[in-house]
Amino acid sequence: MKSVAALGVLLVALIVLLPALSGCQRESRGKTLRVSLASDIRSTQFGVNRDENTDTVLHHVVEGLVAYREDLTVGPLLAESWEVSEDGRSYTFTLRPGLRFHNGQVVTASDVKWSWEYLLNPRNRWLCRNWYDGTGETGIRILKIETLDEQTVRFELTEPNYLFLARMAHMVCLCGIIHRDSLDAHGNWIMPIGTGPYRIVRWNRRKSIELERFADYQPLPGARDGYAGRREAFFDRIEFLVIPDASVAEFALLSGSIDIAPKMPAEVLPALARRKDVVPVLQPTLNWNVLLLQNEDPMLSDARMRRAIAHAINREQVAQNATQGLAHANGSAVFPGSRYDSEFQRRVPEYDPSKARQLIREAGYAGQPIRLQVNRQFQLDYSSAIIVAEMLRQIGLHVELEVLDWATQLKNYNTGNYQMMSIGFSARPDPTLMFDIFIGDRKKRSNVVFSDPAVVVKLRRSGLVTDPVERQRLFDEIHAAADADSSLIGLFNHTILDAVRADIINYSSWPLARPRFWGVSRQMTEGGEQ
Amino acid sequence: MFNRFNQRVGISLTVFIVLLAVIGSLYTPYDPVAQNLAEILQPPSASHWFGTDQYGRDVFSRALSSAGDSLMISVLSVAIATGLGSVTGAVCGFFGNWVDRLVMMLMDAYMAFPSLLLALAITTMIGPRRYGVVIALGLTYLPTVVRVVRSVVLSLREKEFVEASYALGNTSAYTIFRHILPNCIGPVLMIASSLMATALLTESALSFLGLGIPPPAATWGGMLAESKLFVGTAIWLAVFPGLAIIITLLGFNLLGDALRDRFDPRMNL
Amino acid sequence: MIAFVLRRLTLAVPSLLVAAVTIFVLMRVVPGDPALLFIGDLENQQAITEMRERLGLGKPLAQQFLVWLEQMARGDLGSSIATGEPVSRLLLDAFPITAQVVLIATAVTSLLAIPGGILAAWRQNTKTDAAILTGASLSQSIPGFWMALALILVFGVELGWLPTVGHVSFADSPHGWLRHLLLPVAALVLTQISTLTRMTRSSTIEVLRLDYITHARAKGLTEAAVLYRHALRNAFAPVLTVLGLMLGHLLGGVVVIETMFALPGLGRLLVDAIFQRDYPVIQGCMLFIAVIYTVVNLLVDLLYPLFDPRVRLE
Amino acid sequence: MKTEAEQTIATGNGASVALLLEISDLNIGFFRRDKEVQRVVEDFSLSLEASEIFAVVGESGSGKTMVARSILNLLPTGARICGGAIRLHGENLLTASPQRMREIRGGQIGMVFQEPMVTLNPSLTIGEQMAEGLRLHTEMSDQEIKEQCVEMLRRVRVPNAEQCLSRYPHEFSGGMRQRILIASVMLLKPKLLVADEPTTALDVCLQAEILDLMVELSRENQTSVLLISHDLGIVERYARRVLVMQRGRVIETGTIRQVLSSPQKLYTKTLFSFLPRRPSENHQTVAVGEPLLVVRNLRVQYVKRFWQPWRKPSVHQVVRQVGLTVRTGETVAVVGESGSGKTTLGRAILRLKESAAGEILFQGENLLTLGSRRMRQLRRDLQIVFQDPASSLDPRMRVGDIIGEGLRHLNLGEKERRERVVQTIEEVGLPPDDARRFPHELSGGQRQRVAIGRAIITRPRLIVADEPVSALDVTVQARILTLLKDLQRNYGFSYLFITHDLGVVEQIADRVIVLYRGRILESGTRDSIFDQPQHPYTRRLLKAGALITGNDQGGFSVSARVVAETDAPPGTKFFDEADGEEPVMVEIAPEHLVACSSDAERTEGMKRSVSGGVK
Repeated sequence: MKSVAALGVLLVALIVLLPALSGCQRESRGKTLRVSLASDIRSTQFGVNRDENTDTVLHHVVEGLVAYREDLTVGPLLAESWEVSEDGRSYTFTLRPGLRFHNGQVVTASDVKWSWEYLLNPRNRWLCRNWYDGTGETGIRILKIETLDEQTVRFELTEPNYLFLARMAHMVCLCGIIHRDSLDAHGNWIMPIGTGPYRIVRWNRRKSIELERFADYQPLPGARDGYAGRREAFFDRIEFLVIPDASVAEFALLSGSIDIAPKMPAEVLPALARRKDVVPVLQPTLNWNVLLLQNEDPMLSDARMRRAIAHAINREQVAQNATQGLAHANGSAVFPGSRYDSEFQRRVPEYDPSKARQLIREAGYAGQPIRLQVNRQFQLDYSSAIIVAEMLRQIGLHVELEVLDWATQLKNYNTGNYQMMSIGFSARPDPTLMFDIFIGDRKKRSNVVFSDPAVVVKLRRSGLVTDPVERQRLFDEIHAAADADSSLIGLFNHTILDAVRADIINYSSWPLARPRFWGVSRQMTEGGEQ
Repeated sequence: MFNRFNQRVGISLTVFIVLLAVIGSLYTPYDPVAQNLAEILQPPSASHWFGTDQYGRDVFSRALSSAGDSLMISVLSVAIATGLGSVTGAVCGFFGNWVDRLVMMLMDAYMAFPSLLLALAITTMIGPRRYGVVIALGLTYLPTVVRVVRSVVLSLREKEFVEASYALGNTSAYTIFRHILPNCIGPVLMIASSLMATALLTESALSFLGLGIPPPAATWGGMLAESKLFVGTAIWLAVFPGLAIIITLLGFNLLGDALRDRFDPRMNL
Repeated sequence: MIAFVLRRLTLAVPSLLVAAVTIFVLMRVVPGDPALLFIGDLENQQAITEMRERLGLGKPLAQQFLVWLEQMARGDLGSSIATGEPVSRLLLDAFPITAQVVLIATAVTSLLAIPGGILAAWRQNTKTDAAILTGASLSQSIPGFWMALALILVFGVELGWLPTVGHVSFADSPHGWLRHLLLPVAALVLTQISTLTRMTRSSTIEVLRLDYITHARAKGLTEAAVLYRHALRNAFAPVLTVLGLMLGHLLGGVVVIETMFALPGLGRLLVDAIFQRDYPVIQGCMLFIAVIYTVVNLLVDLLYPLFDPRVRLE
Repeated sequence: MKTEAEQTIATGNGASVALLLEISDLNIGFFRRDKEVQRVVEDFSLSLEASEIFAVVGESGSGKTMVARSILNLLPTGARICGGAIRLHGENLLTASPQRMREIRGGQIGMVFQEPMVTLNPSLTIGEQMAEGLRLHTEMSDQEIKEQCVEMLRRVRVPNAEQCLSRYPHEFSGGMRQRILIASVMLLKPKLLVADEPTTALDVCLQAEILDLMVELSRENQTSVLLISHDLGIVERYARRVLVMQRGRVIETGTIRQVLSSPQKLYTKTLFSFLPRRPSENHQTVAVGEPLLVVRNLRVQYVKRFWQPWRKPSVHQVVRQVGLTVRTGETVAVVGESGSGKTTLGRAILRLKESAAGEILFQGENLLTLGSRRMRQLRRDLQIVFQDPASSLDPRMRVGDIIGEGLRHLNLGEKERRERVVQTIEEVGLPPDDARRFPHELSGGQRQRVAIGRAIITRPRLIVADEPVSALDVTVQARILTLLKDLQRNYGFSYLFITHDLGVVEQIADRVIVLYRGRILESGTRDSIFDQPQHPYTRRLLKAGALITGNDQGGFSVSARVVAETDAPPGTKFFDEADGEEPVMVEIAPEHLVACSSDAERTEGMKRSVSGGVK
């Protein structure tokens, strides 16, 4: 039979081919860094159509005037230095000399002015415009931007604001300085012509993004430091491969298809630890997992119920078990060990099941079901919910887990449509911004859980004042009030796990948990380090 | 002879699994949802036959107690599909008028989507509640059942015993219920058993995509999907639910084969 | 034949329209808000409102549907909310990847399953038959992602022979293309092979019972000639139908395989779009899948008379 | 007797003829898991001379087909030869290598099967299938092969032989396919032709043509024929010697004349005596009752609609302007070939099929205009027995329930109902225990009894019997016919008996209606139709069947019917469809009507007694 013969030929061909195929090495492996990316970038238009992945890639391409350091202070990037006027209303930035765009043009003060005006133009739909034009809640309004000379540019605000630089350096809203030629003649976006150590050379949608080293890049002196500091590119190319599933990324790393798999779930840590050819890179971050309680729910509006839940949860245990022992409990929006950490911030309801039982008895709880919403897209939200649910069951609460897809949960989060919710907040570099996530005027924002007007006023004030002592006092008071209310139960800060092949050197993470691939290189088996 | 052997294996496996489900609903060595954070990821041992998972839950107890949920999903979803589908298919096939054409057009449109994608869309809509998955799978398999029953009825309709029934003065409704539907039981059982296998597979694929039924209820598919992060370190988390699925599917498939041999050697799906 | 094609296409239109309405309504009933998802952690309520307006999400459902329908009539599937890419472009990028995997896998499956099925039928009720059937039952009983996982672990991680993720286009490197496709194709073959083997087996058994097979033997033909010339062609017609249905469905996306091997195919495009509530992409994808299914089945119907001359295209 | 290759036997003529095929002590059994479960052929012996036509006769299950297949070693799976020898020219085929066996198949021994519809491969062209054998057994070039095929097709009178080669089997009718099959087998000039019921599936007129052709060809090529058949008429006409089989054993063998005229064994006698023929006792030719059913101008048609809205639906007339009368207590037979519309007519009368026009008066009520409720009430008086008892009985119901189902619409108590069922089961000759069995547990004849029981339980006035015995063996057939007759005698209902079998008609009918392509060509009493057939079609039909008569020694003789030519009534000619004119029924004798059309050549004045419709 002919088909049988054909089959035979095919099998033989496969057997002959397979070793041949596997014996072959990737040509340009040494000079290319391959990194997994959980989803494709949204666009190359930072701040307009973006998500975390998009930011991660574009921070290699486009740079702002300032950026966060690893100690969460703001450091210079394109700016060499800046001065704040006496009244705190004007900021004057001096650019580093000799900087060039990817197209070879020199970076001047007028490029800065042009870029900012482009971003602030409503026509261009920059999502962070309301941070700077007075329409948002930040209280910042840029009155004007003027160039003083080739190297100097001045921003004038309507009123002083402590958070202006913090906003400007905020990684989710990259205030990138780009060349005019990023746009076409009609003002439509083509591709960012930035100043970063890499530039985009190829974007295979939903598959990969390839960056190429920018030869004329002028790194800052010193060491790598957060998004600021020395950004020196050692790899000729970086290839971001879109790998949506974490375990698939894990296998890709183990099989050597990729070099770095950032943000792996903690569950794979034991598997990584067992292998010699991969190294886990661990980094505590500001990302914060919490439990939200809807205080407008008939049952949970009773503060005793919320308090009972707070007492029923062994936060340290949750932190340990949800993260394979990587994280520790944190009940406060202030990051432990950060500048505004204090003894007061560490105060949370102690784990006390008997007290919890007593409280729910007092509140007259009679076994009504309580639904705990969670998703499966974010592994930590899910595993903490599983553990929390079991702890609450221990004190006699009838908790039902409601596993939604992320889109649905986000919608519910935003409209307040839930009883309990396990959710994680991404890092905000300043405590004011962190508290701001869940404290505010509910009439304006339906996703906040705590709206005591006095506390809201304190929070607003904490963003305006510049005195650290005063800010510390405000943060302590806010935390105490929020904690007493117990509508939000802070669980822990993530420890991020980036999995890295052993031959990659000098890769590290930082508290804001954005992977950076400058300063990273490969240990070469022959020919030494590049 | 081989078929008879297969038939026996299929029936015994199915009975075995159903027994497991019954036992699992009555008794498990440990509370399947109770977490013991002091004993996480223990390999199989005398006290934990199948080891423990990342929350220190006993995998054997979980596998045993999920038998019920796993089977419930397959059985209920297939029950929905066959229940609705048989009546729709019978009515369409028997009368073959504009209702038939309309329904078949709908079913054609429906059939155009791969079942996993359809189940996924419906699950997203209903939300991954326990019955959400059941309804999604049930609706997904509806067109298959409708088509099979319709074609069976189409051929039954031409049989002389249907004419004989009319000749005796029986009404259409009586004829459908007394003569047509009882003769559909065989093919429907046959397709039901193969759909139950498919349902179990689709459920595990849905779990894999993060849309399985929510805890504390657990299915083997869900356990398997959750285990994929541990394949490097705690392989027992994957092996036991995986084996359970394979055994059940083998049982269902062989049972389906037996029914096929018994009722209609020509029908293949 | 042209008349037949035209007729089939005309008949497909109402079905597709029904599919379109269903998809549209289904997706809009799903809770979730694309604007919220896309603006996400920026907390910019004003931008969210603006975006909703721009996407027309505030309008009544019927009106949104009409807008979409009118767009489609112009051949415009709209643009992705997530990336702003035209949906047609996304489809054209994603489909070839799915198609490559599926077509190669289907070809390999057929090459293995059809001779296997015929062999089992010819040796019905022998050990060969039992072995083939048992193999088929087993492969049918293993969840797809589990099969893929096993392949990845063995060939990718342990042996390190083959890459486990991604896709390389043939034009870039034929060699890389093949290497990247081997595992996904193998996984798909293993999950699909049983259906086809069983189908071929039972349809061949049926044909072998018929008088013309005895007649062919009575002419003095060898067994191979009897099987190849007389049995295969007749047994293949029903197999072709199953093959068509299978292909039609697989081409619509092999989500699990695409996920396990990080292939940016059609299934993954749709799943991601569903998770992101990217309505235009969901609608475009679903409709595209329905069209593919229709076209594949039309092709099967056109091929059918080659194997069964009794069937006429009417 | 069973040794050397060149052994000869003395024949009737005293000449010595070489033995072609010799089967000795052949045993065939069915095996399951290497264990014999049933012996289907036992100690079978047969010897066949060159150029001889030899017939094997037997009822279904007698093992005759097994013997035929074993010669080519083509037994179905599970069946195995477990003893004996089959020698072709002295060479034992049972020990031949597969290679040698393939040379013999087709080349030395050809085989023709029963069902022409499934013996040709539907996916290969006629040419490919015919050439296959030649390519295998000869060394002809493709061109020669083609020429040979065309010539052979011409020889079997297939029109357009050349184009035929590139066409597919489904494009031909059953008769044509059988011709093609014979052509492709005889093309190889085999020494032996095994013909297993070669014409059973064909219409009666075609049977003779095909067999004549087959015999002609085998004479030309000096091929011996082993003819397997259940039809004595055929056997008598073509074979010289015959062998009677029952349950795997040889009952009797000898020359056909011997066996027929003086059968030795009881089984042979019973078999022959059960062949349908005209009852010898004086039959009452005209029924006495009142008209029970009167059908006028009934028309049934199939309408095929097209998907294009602008195309007119095509209409196919199945029953055209048929009129007939059935009187109480009378049996009216409707005879016709397949496709004549006789089955449709039966169903239309019971309103199981839609009629397009006409009226059906049952006891004065027009069934076609009745409401569905009244129609359902009337159905207890109108019953039907179908051809295939396997498909007419619901496989999921027990026999008792099937028989009793008709009682649902009668006002009977539970007890009466049960009694009636028991009584009916007894009446149709089934043991009472059968009430609890399922149809598939019964034999064909038993099933037909159940079907008859279901029909008679409501004591109907009219039973439409649609080929009720044609799927049954001769002996069973005779018993069922007797049962039907007995029941009629007891309950006095009328039969509308639909059949293609003239023997059955002759045996059971009071009056006969000849149907051809949806039209009645002739109708009359049984005797007048059989003794004075008028229409050429009726005559052709009668000539094709054999006439069986008993002799004094308890034996039988089979002869062809002698049918005299007759002229059409003056002024008319017998209706012929080709004339394109609608027929009129002309009464040429009391109750005897023939379809005629006017003959313009004859004078107007001679037109006589032309009346439309029946009676």
